Amino acid sequence: MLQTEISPEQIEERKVYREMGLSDEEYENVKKILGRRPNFTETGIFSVMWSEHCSYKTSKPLLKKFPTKGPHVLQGPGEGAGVVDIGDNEAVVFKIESHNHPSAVEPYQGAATGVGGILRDIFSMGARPIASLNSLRFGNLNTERTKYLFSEVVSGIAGYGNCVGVPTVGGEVQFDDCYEENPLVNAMSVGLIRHDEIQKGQAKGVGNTVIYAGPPTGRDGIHGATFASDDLAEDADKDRPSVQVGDPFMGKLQIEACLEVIKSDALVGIQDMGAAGLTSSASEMASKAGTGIEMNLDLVPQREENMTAYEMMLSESQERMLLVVKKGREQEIIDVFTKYGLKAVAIGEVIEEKVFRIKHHGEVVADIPVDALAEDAPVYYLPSEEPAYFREFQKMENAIPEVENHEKMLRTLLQQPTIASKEWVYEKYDSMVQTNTVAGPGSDAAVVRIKGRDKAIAITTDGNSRYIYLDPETGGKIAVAEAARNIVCSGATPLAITDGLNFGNPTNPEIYWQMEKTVDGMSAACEKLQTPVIGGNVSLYNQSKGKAIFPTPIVGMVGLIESLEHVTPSFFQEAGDLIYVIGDAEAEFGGSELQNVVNGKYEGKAPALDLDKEAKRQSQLLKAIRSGIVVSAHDIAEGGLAVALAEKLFSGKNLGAEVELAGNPTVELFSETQSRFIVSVKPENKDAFEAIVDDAKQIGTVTASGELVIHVDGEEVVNQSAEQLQALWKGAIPCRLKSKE
Amino acid sequence: MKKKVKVYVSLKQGVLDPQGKTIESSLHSLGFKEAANVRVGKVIEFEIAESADLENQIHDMCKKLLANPVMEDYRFEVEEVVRP
Amino acid sequence: MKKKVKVYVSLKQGVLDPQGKTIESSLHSLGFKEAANVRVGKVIEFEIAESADLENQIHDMCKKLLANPVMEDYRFEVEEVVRP
Amino acid sequence: MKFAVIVFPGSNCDRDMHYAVKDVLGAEAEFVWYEDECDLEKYDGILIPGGFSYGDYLRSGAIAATAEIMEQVKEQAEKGKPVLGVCNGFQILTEAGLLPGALMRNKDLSFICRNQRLVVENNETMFTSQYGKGQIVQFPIAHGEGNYFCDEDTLAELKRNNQIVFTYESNPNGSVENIAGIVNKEGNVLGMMPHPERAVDKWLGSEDGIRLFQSILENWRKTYVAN
Ligand SMILES: Nc1ncnc2c1ncn2[C@@H]1O[C@H](COP(=O)(O)OP(=O)(O)O)[C@@H](O)[C@H]1O
Ligand SMILES: [Mg+2]
Repeated sequence: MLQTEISPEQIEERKVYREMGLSDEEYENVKKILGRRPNFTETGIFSVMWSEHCSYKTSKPLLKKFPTKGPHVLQGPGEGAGVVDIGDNEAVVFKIESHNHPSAVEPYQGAATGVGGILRDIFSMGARPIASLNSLRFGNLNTERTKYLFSEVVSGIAGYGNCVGVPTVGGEVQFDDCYEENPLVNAMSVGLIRHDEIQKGQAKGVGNTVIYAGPPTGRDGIHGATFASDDLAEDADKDRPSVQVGDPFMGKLQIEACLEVIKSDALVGIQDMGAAGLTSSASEMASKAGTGIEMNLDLVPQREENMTAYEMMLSESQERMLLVVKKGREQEIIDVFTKYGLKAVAIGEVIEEKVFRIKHHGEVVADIPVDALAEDAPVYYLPSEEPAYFREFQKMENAIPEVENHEKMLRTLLQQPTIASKEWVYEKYDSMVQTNTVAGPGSDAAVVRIKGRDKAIAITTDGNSRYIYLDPETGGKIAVAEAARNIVCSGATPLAITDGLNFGNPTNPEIYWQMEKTVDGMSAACEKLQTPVIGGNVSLYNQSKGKAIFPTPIVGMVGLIESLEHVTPSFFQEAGDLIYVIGDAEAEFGGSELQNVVNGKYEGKAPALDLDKEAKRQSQLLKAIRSGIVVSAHDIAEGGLAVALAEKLFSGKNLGAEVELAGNPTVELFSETQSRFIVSVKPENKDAFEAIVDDAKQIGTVTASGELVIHVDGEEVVNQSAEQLQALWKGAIPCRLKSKE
Repeated sequence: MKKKVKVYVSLKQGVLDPQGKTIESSLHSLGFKEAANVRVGKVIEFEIAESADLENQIHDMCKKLLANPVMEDYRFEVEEVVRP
Repeated sequence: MKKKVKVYVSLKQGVLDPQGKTIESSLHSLGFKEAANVRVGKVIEFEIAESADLENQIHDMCKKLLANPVMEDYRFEVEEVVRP
Repeated sequence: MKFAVIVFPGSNCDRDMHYAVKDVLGAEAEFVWYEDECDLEKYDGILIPGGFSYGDYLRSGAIAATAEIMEQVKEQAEKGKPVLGVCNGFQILTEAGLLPGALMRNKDLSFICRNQRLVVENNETMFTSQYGKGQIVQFPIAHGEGNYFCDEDTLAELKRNNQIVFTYESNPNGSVENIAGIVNKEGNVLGMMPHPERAVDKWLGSEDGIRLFQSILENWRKTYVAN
């Protein structure tokens, strides 16, 4: 272990910097910047700040490709979280963040601290968090380990989110073998703010005081940031002592204290201590303001004895904030934290010289030019190479999987964990606290109203990695388009996205190629659908034993519902309503749930996506919703039309549907052709609806029978009680969790 | 013969115990100002038939289920069952 | 002199212990089929200065905060603090 | 009528409760931070909201129950003022001894959040007079420790005095006799796990909770304003 401090010379000789995550070249660069050899603490500081997690050194060139501007964008990437205008001097702040590696090691705490971390990004902007979502990926629930990871992650999210009183209103869970060793835990949070209260994490004003607020610093998560940028060690046990423990009770008090503090004009800047704790928060605040910071570590509250400067600078103890406060007015701020039982102490000041200077026991233990850490971090342009598998897949014809009994297949599909009801998950989340949840988990997008106004926001997370694996560019487009479909179905105009990019090891050219193509596809869709990227997160090295996860970008999208009257449910509402499907099915099964069930693998081409068609259908559907003639709307996703139809009946209203289709039954029922919707409309609005939406075709009616009946070319292929289908769909995940290996 | 097993599970040294901290400050406000280093752990008690490798079995249970090796330590005691 | 106090809080006999039941069935599915009557309790450990009425103080803490007499019993041990 | 909404560290339904009585019901309501110098005498009713006071550490409600402000709550309760504790508020009231019994971990150990149908068992309290006896209402529940427990004598007494106010139509958490909410013997302290303040307008899926607050208001008016 790197316990006792070794000398700068030894660090160089023994190449200790390598263990900390710096390459030889980076180390030489550090020497050049400092004009001397870095000491132990400084080496640690550089290594975390230049880790992928903090510096985005390999992903930066890709992130530049994202469109980031738009009429609603008040703050794009660069601050803790992005900000989007929703009118009435109000804005929403949102961001997604991954906590994959910590969750693989300690799933409960990993997930809990993931939620805590993203919440801090939101309220440190000055916004009250109003909703959380999470996007999860696990192996196929057939090993005890996977079941354990799954249930602990869910409990961790619930444990933190429920306690802090922010409703968890949505999210998604998908299961595929590639996540067996590398589960993904991406947490998103959304806050509400007034334009004039938006905070910046800046250390402005020479002479101003730097204040540390929150629980004392322990040795938790030391090297968490570099850890998150490494291949997950095959023997995860060795990483275990660095587990960070979340304290949601403290987190809740921190939210209230910070929201009170931002009302004070004594506050200059505020930032959370996330990855790389004190190091990144302080150096970033100074770098953004063009100032320097000097801190005395003796003043930092400490939970453990004899902590070294290195440990304190790198600790990732949770629920801590860093503030810059006008000189002479520290007490006002400290009093607010004290009221909430939180410790706040002055630990340093803003200085003119643009350096990051740390003192400990009366000695200077780090003296580093500020920009060297944040702005001058290395950037790598990695080689990229089209993988052979991709070429193979592109050559394949669109084959239709063999289905003998369509009704039986529908039942099977409804029980696939990725399609099955996630009630087991979301009933553990308080989705209703704050009393704004108009549509909670279980609907296409969550709808959260803005109290006191006739408007709401719609929020979703999406990212079907199977398509992206087959074809990252098309899959990247689909991920954004699918999120937008969900937003539109709920009655909202898509505004912007945050993205969580989860990939394998970028130094593998084929993985880098996946990243590149994914970002290209996402960017194209964002341009077309007018949803700029206002922030996000990158998580790399999601692989173990040389096997990478499917490329998995998660799209977190927010939309605006201009009047509560436009809120549209996804379920059928009343017997007699006409059922429309928008868009035709093609023989597209690459990456589909059916392909997986029948062939046991994903291969071939991903479904095609025509962005023009997508945009047109979305805007027409939205127009129809806004004119008040759409009773319910749902997008067609995994499992195709048949699954989507069944889902539209799972509201407990005892409705049924009679549907007539024509063509190949397997294609009609289970194809995953993109840009499709199922909509219900009152008979009297038939003409009005058809006049607005071009590609809509009436396929049947909602009935009171409680049966789902589907004919293809006049032949009955499905006749099932909706209640029974719902029971299968609901029971699937609990049943898998109970069954033995 | 039945044995009574008591497994004590506690957080590892250095792992934050938010619950302990909160109880500590509550004890302080109740006037017990001297109470320090409050930590909260679990005891899991059960009965089991005596066997030659009982101790190994218990270690096994602890590792697989009762304690989380990432954050927790455990120890245990085995006693005779005394029926009242 | 410092003392180390360990307070054990357990559910009263007769009060159903859902956590114990769950652990019991997990132990069974892990193959430890013999484990029976699993009960889960809490241990609250802390340090406190020695005093003449320490025992009374601890009873007081338990009654006021650490245990809920409606459903829980408590007992405690007081030891010397041994510094490593 | 003026309500106090008591806020403990970790309360998180305080704003929802305030919104329900002030914005929806139209009564007066103020937040009272647990440590503030405050005379609860000036309020006509006391609301203890849900959430996770003190993180639910040790036992839910246990630490908040020891706060000094609870002494004042007891005094006001003794004067016959309405005191309503919802969810964590119910847990605090039992821990503080204002209501009998205790709330244990849910039978299946997990937190449950969903809409739940309840039966109004007693509509003769100052909290439920606007409901019919046996009426089915729908309130959300959201708790991990809502499993109501009491010994047999206490249960017999609850029944004898008609103190069981709400029961679950189907039991979500293992509570004795499906108990969802009880009043004290005097009838002016109600504790319940389900959240009436989350069922106060159509956008939230149920408006059944409003009548609970209206009942309090009406009964207060009858007692103090009418004559
Ligand atoms: N995938 C991405 N797409 C767009 N912006 C990104 C992405 N990843 C990170 N960013 C932006 O880069 C900035 C720095 O991110 P990060 O270091 O993760 O913030 P934090 O310190 O809050 O974790 C943020 O503004 C973030 O939104
Ligand atoms: Mg941040």
